[in-house]
Amino acid sequence: MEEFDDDEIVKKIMHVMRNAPHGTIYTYEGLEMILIMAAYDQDISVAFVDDGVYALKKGQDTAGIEVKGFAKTFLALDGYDVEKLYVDQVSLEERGLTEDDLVVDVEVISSAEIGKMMTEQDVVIQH
Amino acid sequence: MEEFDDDEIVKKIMHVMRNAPHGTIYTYEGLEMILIMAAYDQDISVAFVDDGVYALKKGQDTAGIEVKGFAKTFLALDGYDVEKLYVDQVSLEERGLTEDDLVVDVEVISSAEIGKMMTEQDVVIQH
Amino acid sequence: MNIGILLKEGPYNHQASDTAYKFAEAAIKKGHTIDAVFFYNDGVNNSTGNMEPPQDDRHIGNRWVGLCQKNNVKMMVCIAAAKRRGINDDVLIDCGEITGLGNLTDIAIRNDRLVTFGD
Amino acid sequence: MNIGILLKEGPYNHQASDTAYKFAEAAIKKGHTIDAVFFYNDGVNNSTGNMEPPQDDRHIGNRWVGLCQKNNVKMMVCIAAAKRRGINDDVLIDCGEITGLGNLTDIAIRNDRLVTFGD
Amino acid sequence: MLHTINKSPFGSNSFETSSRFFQPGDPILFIEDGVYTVQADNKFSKILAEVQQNNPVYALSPDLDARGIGNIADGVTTIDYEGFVELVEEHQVNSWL
Amino acid sequence: MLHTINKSPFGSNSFETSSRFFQPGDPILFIEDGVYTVQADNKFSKILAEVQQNNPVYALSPDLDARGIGNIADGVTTIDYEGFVELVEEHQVNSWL
Repeated sequence: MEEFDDDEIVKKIMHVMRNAPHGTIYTYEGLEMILIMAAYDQDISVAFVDDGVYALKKGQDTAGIEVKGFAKTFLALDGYDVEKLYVDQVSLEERGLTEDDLVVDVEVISSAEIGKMMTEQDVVIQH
Repeated sequence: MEEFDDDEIVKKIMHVMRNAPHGTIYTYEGLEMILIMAAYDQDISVAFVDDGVYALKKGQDTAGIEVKGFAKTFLALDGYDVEKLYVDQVSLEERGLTEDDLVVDVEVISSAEIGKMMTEQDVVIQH
Repeated sequence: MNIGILLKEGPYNHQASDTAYKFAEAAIKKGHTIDAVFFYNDGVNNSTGNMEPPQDDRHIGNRWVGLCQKNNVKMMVCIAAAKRRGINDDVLIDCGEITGLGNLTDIAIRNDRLVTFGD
Repeated sequence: MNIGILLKEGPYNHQASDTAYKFAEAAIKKGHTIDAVFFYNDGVNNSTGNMEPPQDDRHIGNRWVGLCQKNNVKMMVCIAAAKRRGINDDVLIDCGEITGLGNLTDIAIRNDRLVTFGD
Repeated sequence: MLHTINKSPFGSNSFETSSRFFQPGDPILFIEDGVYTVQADNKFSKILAEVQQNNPVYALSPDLDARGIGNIADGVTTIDYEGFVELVEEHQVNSWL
Repeated sequence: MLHTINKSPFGSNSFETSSRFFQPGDPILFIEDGVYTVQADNKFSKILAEVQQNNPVYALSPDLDARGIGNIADGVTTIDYEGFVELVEEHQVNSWL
């Protein structure tokens, strides 16, 4: 750890989930990153875009592929004060999904609204 | 090396190039594989599909990205008796390219014709 | 039936490695012979003996070693692909063999099937 | 200006590693400070000291070491990502430091920019 | 020839491209992120239905389960790794990556 | 905000998706395989032209050279790594992967 010069800086950091879970590790390791960053009292948000929305799909059971499941970990984000979860509406609709298909409460908003938030960030990390 | 029980078996092996060069190593390492397999007197063919056709684009100069270029190595295939080079016509046209843009002589044929050849192979390897 | 496997992606980052293993396991259970797994491209990273995944996760390296020791599946690692990525005999899993693409050609020739897993 | 770099793919297989290096080099040439390169996902494979590419090819490992030794760029490797992929202190490049994601957070906070390279 | 497809059709063109090369009768097997293709009522349902007119379509059930895809398109056969092996017994394999 | 795109638009949906999120004035930089997007007269020329109405578009010349792309769409500015750094001086970065 560095010394705490940074103590009072609060940066706006957005994580963008754009990959499907399980086929690659990006969403899982992305979630690990978010959980750590959440402990640093930064202004964290998470946007689910494209296949990233599948990470939130209810009913995932990974026993058969012997890969660690993690959909329920998104439920824990709230306990870490990561409450800004945004889902891109077009991405959800293209996949024939609705909010009821998702494991956590999210805000379903337009790409333009998410795009506007992106420009307000200090850091955007895509996973 | 194995003992030469396999001596007289000639298998039909098709390599499919479907990735652009340089962004990933697949085409380059695929070409390395083809050059070795060519020494084994098998019936080798190579199909260029999707961004794989870009591997054959004339005028590639990789000095600026400090990555090894290899477009000219395709010219050497002929010397290894790898003469069956097929380019998927749709893939070429979608990219606004013609045969004149390519570094080697190829046969530009339809997806259906390549698909038919695929079914006649003993082995198909996608790169 | 005799089957060879070509694995083109590294462990954990891509599911390819898991699917290849589950496929091999099922084929053996059905009485087939898996002749060899040939690691190519980033697939060579499957052959490091240094993986230390979390305790509640699968250990991909140990799975390959088990397949080799119990079922005589050869674990072959392309030397050219391995060298540029830093895989050598010092880190190699038990059973691993660093070898040339000629061996992949032999695998393709002498087996009834060559099945590729990648991304 | 102070810049951090996040690198998410391994060497040779993806151009991301090359682009990150060329970007860092250009930024330093223009007088900026590259604070650190943080290796995540398969990016941790950039930190092995065992790469042996063909003589006529770039040596990606040595390039990172050079950037560190000449320009004081920290080379940080995520411990969780490294462990599952078999990267540990035995194979680590000179200058490499295996560390936690807290350090990435610090990099994101204390620099003017965080630039990601991946695939 | 058995064609396997392991990419989400939303992120990659694997399915759309490979479908130009399928020969009538060739079985198609969706695995890994490819199984999203057979989820009922998505953007690719129409192309899938066209493929099904000439080709038997399979999807790997462990991959469907892992992704929580319960509602799949009509006519798609779900199989496990053993079923995957059985398809390989019958056909040479072309893995679209 | 600077958006970088490093994937071929033929193989990946990165460009099409990201373009929904661009804000007017955001510069767009194509790097690596992303530079195929700015090749003149391809399937994506029309979408690119639409983007150009609201956004300045750049492409990394070392990547264009590496791929032999000489003929690029009107209005696209080519820059080297130094130019990339200059864009980063002016903007926060959003790297679409």
